[in-house]
Amino acid sequence: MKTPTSGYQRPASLTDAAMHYCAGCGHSSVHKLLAEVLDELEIRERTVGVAPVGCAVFAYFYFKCDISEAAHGRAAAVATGIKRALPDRIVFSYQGDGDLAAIGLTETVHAANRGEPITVIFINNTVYGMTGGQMAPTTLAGQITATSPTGRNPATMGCPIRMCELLNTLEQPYYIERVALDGHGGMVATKKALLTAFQTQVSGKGYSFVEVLSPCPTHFRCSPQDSLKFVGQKMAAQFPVRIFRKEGVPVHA
Amino acid sequence: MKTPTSGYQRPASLTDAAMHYCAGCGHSSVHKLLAEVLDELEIRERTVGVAPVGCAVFAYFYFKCDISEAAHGRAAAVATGIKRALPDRIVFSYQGDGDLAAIGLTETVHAANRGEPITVIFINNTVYGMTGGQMAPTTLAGQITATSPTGRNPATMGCPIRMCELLNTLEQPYYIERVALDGHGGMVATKKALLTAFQTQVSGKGYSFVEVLSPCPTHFRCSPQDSLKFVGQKMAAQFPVRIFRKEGVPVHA
Amino acid sequence: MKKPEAAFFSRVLMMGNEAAAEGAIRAGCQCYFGYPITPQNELTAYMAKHMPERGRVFIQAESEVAAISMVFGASVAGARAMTSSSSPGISLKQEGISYMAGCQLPAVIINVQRGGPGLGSIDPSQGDYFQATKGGGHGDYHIIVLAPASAQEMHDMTMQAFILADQYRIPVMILADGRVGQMMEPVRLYEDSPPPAPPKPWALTGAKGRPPQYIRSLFMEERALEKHNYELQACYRQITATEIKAEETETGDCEWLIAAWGTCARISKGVVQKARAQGIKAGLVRPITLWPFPHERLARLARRSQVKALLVVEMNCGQMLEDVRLAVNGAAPVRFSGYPGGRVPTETDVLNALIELTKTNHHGKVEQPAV
Amino acid sequence: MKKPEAAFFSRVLMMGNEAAAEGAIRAGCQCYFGYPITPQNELTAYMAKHMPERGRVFIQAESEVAAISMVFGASVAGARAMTSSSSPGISLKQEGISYMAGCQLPAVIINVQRGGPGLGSIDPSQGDYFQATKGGGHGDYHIIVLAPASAQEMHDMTMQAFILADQYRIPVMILADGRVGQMMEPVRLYEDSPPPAPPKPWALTGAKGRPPQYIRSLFMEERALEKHNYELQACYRQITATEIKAEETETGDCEWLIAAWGTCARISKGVVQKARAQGIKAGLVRPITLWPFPHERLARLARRSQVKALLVVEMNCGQMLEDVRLAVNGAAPVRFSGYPGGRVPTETDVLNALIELTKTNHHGKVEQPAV
Amino acid sequence: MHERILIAGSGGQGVISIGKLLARLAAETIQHITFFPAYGAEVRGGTSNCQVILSSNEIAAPIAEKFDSLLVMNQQSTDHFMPLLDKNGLAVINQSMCKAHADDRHVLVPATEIADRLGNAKAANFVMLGVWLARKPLIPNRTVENAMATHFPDAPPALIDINIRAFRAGLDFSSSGDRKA
Amino acid sequence: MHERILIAGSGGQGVISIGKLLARLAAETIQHITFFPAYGAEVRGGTSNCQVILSSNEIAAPIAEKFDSLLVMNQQSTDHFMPLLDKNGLAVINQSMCKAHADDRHVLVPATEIADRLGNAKAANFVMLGVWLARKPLIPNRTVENAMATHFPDAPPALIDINIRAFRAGLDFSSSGDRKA
Amino acid sequence: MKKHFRVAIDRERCKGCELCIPVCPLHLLAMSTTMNRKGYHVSETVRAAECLGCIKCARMCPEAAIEILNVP
Amino acid sequence: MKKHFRVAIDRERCKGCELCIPVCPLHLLAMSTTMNRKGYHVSETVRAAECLGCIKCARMCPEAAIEILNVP
Ligand SMILES: Cc1ncc(C[n+]2csc(CCOP(=O)(O)OP(=O)(O)O)c2C)c(N)n1
Ligand SMILES: Cc1ncc(C[n+]2csc(CCOP(=O)(O)OP(=O)(O)O)c2C)c(N)n1
Ligand code: SF4
Ligand code: SF4
Ligand code: SF4
Ligand code: SF4
Ligand code: SF4
Ligand code: SF4
Ligand SMILES: [Mg+2]
Ligand SMILES: [Mg+2]
Repeated sequence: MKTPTSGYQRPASLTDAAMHYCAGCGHSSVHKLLAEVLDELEIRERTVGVAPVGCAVFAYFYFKCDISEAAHGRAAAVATGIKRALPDRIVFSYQGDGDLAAIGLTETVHAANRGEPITVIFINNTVYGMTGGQMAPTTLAGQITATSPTGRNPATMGCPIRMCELLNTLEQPYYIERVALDGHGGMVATKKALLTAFQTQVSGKGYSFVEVLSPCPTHFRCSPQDSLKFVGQKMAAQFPVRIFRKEGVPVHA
Repeated sequence: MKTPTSGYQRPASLTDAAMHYCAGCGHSSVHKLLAEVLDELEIRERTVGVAPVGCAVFAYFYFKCDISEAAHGRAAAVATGIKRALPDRIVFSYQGDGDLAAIGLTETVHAANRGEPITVIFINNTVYGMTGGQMAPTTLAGQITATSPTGRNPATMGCPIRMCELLNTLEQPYYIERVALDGHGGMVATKKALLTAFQTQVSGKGYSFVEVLSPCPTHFRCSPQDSLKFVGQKMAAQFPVRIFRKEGVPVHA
Repeated sequence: MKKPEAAFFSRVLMMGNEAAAEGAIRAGCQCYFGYPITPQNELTAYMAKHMPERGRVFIQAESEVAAISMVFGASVAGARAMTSSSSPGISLKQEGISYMAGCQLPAVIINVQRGGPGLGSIDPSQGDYFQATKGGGHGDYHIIVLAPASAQEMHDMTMQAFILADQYRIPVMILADGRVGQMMEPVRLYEDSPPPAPPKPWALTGAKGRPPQYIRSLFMEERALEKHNYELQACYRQITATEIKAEETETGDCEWLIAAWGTCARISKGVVQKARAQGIKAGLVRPITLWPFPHERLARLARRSQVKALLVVEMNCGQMLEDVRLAVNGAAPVRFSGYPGGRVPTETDVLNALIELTKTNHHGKVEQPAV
Repeated sequence: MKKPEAAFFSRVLMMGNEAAAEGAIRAGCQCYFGYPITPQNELTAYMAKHMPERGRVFIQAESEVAAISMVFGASVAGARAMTSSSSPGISLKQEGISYMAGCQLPAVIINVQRGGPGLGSIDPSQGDYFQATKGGGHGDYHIIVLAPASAQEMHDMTMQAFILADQYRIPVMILADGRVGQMMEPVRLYEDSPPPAPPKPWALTGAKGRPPQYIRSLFMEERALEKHNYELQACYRQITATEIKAEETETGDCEWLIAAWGTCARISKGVVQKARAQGIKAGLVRPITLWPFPHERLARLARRSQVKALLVVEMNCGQMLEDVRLAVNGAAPVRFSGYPGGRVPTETDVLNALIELTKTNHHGKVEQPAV
Repeated sequence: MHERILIAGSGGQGVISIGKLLARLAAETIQHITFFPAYGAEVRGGTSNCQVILSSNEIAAPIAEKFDSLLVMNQQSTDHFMPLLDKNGLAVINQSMCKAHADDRHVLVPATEIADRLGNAKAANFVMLGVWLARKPLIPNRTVENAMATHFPDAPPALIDINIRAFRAGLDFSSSGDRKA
Repeated sequence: MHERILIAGSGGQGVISIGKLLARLAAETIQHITFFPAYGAEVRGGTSNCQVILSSNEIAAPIAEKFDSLLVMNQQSTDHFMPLLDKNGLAVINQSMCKAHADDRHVLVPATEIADRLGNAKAANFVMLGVWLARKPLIPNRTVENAMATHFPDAPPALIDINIRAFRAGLDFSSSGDRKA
Repeated sequence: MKKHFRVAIDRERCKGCELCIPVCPLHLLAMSTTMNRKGYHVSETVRAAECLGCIKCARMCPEAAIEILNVP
Repeated sequence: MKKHFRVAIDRERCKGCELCIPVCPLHLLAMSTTMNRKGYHVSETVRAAECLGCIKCARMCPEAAIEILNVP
């Protein structure tokens, strides 16, 4: 790993394309960190990614690795298909909360349950970013969105789903962690989690899952800086930031 | 409730039709117990059930209450539609493990997460009964089925999914219990669980879920009696029999 | 169908998507189940706001598959129920639609089409005509398909869809496109007094005071499914006999007949005027019901001696084209002018295609789609 | 396509479902993803047993939606991949099929059709013709559709499907029915030496030694989706020009031309002999590729002066009927004899329909489907 | 040669099993064969049947309208399928489970009882097969007996043994000429 | 009267907002109106535009090929849409974001800078609207100002205030006749 | 006063699963050697008069084929 | 020997999210009053020579618009 004193260079695994994300969007941050991981593990040339349907659908414009689209919610199943066909490649899916926890929940759970040796990166930003800020499975209680105009009412719309906790009831996953992009510390933690997840796959250990609590300043309707606060305070209160599964063993809170 | 000394009569909520289930099938048992509950709570005339696609697809021939089919796996969503349209009716779905935990997992989890005030009866018999004994999400490790001819290999086919544990990570469910049809005691426990589940709904408390470990002598390839042993020993070892959620509060093992 | 003299608001500027939502609400839609997708998000958002306000049911479902299943459930319970989506989401609903058709359940489904195939684009398209009219789901079934061309029609047809659905116990689809859905226009809203729903003795509301009943599409008894299919077909014949709708513009003396639906019909209407200004005797026939399709009307028009050729205009690669050719059945040449992949043609595009058509030598031979 | 002289086994009695599975294996299918459904379960079970034995990939997916998505992934990675299901499950795959078409991904999809709509029955049917050939998914796309009529053809066509899929980068569907799938017949198996797959430079295998690449069906750049659609259409035209297949029986002098596919074609073959024995000059044309459809062949046959009328025979309410009418285009009357809801007609059923046809007075008017 | 056979009974009576066995064994000598099973919705119980066509010529329509042989194992099947027996056809009827009048075309055999006496009522299907094969020797008896083990690889030896004895009992029954039993 | 207007810029510049506002206000007096928005894939950034047609006659094709008015807010939009300006049309160009030659048909206005100076660069759209409305007084100025609060109910008062001031700055800019700014 | 019970087994509903047999504390049930119309060997009572009315057998029967009636 | 660093901010990549500003321990970054071509006010360095090379700003930047280069 680079030491601070060696400076910082734009990761080689990123293309030159300007990312289309809003200013301060967590997708940009995670893309950057993911590219750093591809660089550091030197796996860019043997990695195949799966982009979601969501704000990150254009991920293939930003990474210098092979990337496939998937139908909305099906990234884990598509990644399964790729990994089974090419077991020695590094395969990841990159998915939003609508994609992974709503329409694609079945595919998410079953890929984890089979212990597919893939890496799933889950961007939890509490909303459907791309379609204009609708309620997501992870929207907080009381949070106002385009489809919960008076705030999410848990009694009729449910409570925010905690995917790490849910997946942790399965036996096969090898590594599950939730991190929060809530500032500089969050960037460091997220990077570390992504690194661990890919290392898990590189060393053939099994399924890895990283949930990133991620800012969406546009639909949080606040500044990027305040978005980080929302992530670190409001979101982290509902979604505990910790390791849930380590080396195949559940870690209790 | 009837006291033993008052004898036993065929539940009034059952029709006269002979059930098509195999001898010793758990579906028959649960139908009978469910009918008893409809009788005892006097809710038959305001109950609407949803039948699965699975061996129990013909449930509507056996109950003297209104019952709708649903597409494979969608019973919880169909039940949601019915309950939302008719909030004062008692609505239940009755589903197999393929239906509920494979193709219909998303609908299952999200109905539970919204806390839909319905009752979900989950017949876990470790196989796809109706289609000829294929592997189900709940098939035990090593268990031989039509699609796991050398036994379920957890490394490639996953481990049996424990639905109660998975649903128990959600906040809204009010009552979750797993029982086992492993003999006379199991019959009594199952009846009690069904009664609690429907009482939960009748008193407007919320979502209730009963998982019944259930014999399928045909695909277990053994006698009905040995099937009960399989349920009580092999299945119960993988799927702990207990209450998971009581009055909205998680119960820890 | 009730069309009140004095509308509640005289004029409101509304998006087609919103006009449809408000139409549903005024038609007495009791339950709406949707899942976000562009370009119909305004519809879902409108329902999210206004259904709960009125004590009605709104659920943002976990997927399109769940949404159509919830519609199924609400319809089973006798409620007026609706869902809306756009092309990929509508594909996911195909199994559910087939089930509803099989179970003879009324419901309204709105498809605000976008470019395809696959994820395609979010631009307007008419690429789902086949899916809607021929049955994207499995088995022999039909649903009624209405094609609006304005925000006003989004409003009107959505209301009408509920009435047709209940009358025939059939799913009704509004096959709009991103253009009609996203465009804002002044809309005259209906009075807010829902047309009464017919009695629904088949609905599952609990077996109180009557024998228990069930709703199913599985028919395993010998030849029962065959019989059920014949019953469905009889219903489809009745709808075909009574519910076909089409609109004609300047067809009286026309030599060049444009056939177009939805947005393309509206554009073609402008083209007819422009063509006539240039001395080309153009006319337009616009199917309003895509299923049942106005085969006879088309056939009659095509057989008129002065009609030299037809031009089918669609934002796709030639789909209604097949129904037009089936109707015309060789009586006149049929040409195609298609705009796939989210492109909306301009009047000039269509006018040029028409002018080219008038220059072609026609000897009764029907051309294959040229796309 | 390789059809070896000396087959590995001379004759094996096999179910159509198993013959297809073995065909896939011998075609070098590397990945199979399925979900149980009657009447195709034997296919999935066969793959469950034999794919892992050979070190290949078998997954019982969690649903049909997951299965087609896994096929998508395996195809993205350049593998020969397949899934199979029956009608309701195929409806669930429509979004995925549209995506694969949009992404130009090769794959083989087997539909062993059962009665519909909805849950229908588990009896054989041909009710999914429209869905398969017109596009059950959204947007303008086609997939190649092959219609087997015997266990042998289940074997042969499945192998051929992989070759076509790779050649044109297109999903290929085997549109069988429960009868063909469940029937056991002696089958000559191909040599177990898979036809080589063409190079797949587009596949995502990691960007080693080449620039990174991607697979997508989303085209948001201006007019990019339109252009993409024209490219797809160009591919479809090429397939139409080269891959149409149909079989004729006794058409040389026939006056009464039966058109039928799959199981109905096989039954109709018997009927042709019986009819001729009674002095009725019957003939049969059997489309083998349903898409691309043999429109020209049908048109040529129908235009022959001695042909008095056509009889379309299907186990549905009239689906291929539309393609036949489009092809015939008014040149001869077209009648329909349909068997929906899981009913398989007997030779007598079809013969009676034919005899009735010969008794009808035909004055060039095309009859509407009589179902 | 063109023999159209229909075997019918309730699910669990093994009608599909013996149909398949018959087809497989016939395939060793007969050129054209189709076998078609029809299940009810029920895994056990309900009705199921299968059609086997054996022919020296290509089989165009793989669906027979009349049958040369009927093996019917329960009442429902008998009622349903007897009308489809060709006028020169042969019906073997499981008398244990159904009422039918014996005439020249009918062989009544108490197959379930015979099998029950041998230790497993479910072997009745093999009794039926034996009776039929004795009348229509399209396959050598030995072929059938030899095939039992290979064709039912999952069956325990004891069951195979009962099946073989049931089959022989069928053959014997037929040759004893006792049609009323 | 038949006025075809196109407003274009990047996502986040509020082109859809002012188009919608314009359409709504026009609807109070003008009989036939269509408004059509076109978004890019990006929630913020990227390009977006909308077309507004105001007409005293029925609008058949709701899609214009040439425009009587263009309001273009960034370079990309200018390059893309200027060719669609009718020969008698009027273009209002946000000079802060793009280069274009002023001629009789073009009004160059440093809208973003003006708005930035007023406290929020994002109010540039209202500057543009003001400039345009001064030239094409199809709606009374007061109507626009009065509508601000009702049409943007979620906007904080301070923002509404800046918007109104930006709008007025646009009106003034136009009347000052300073096309080069 | 000791209650008396009658065990009524519906022969045609019985599928011969034998689950009722072992649960009877008094071993009052056994499989018949005869078959019902569907071909199942059915359960029948032996020493019926001894029945305690504990309804264990009835509770156990999946088919609700057993009724336990009070004999007054 | 003290290392020297150069902070290179790609003006055209910067979206003006301001996330880099508060993380710099020495407050070396501030928002410019000028806009880039996309209309974003961008981040720029003040007292650039003081940079410690801690790369906190670069780590924080979502757009990877900041590079910290060693100045030999
Ligand atoms: C089948 C289908 N349904 C719906 C959509 C519309 N859609 C596009 S992105 C999206 C959700 C995006 O939300 P999320 O997954 O949370 O990603 P984010 O944009 O927040 O990163 C939806 C519903 C679609 N493209 N396909
Ligand atoms: C969409 C769809 N996929 C598959 C099927 C076939 N199918 C019918 S029942 C069933 C599974 C039944 O298993 P389970 O839910 O465990 O119920 P059981 O029969 O074991 O009670 C399946 C896959 C179907 N009818 N529809
Ligand atoms: S909408 Fe939200 S998630 Fe999407 S790009 Fe903008 S900030 Fe990111
Ligand atoms: S197959 Fe299994 S689940 Fe189905 S009826 Fe028979 S015993 Fe019951
Ligand atoms: S009621 Fe009790 S005692 Fe009587 S037969 Fe049944 S189990 Fe035996
Ligand atoms: S439990 Fe019921 S079905 Fe089983 S043997 Fe006893 S009486 Fe018969
Ligand atoms: S590297 Fe550290 S010291 Fe230098 S500008 Fe960035 S944050 Fe400040
Ligand atoms: S963090 Fe990056 S994008 Fe944000 S202001 Fe700083 S340099 Fe610009
Ligand atoms: Mg999100
Ligand atoms: Mg099961």
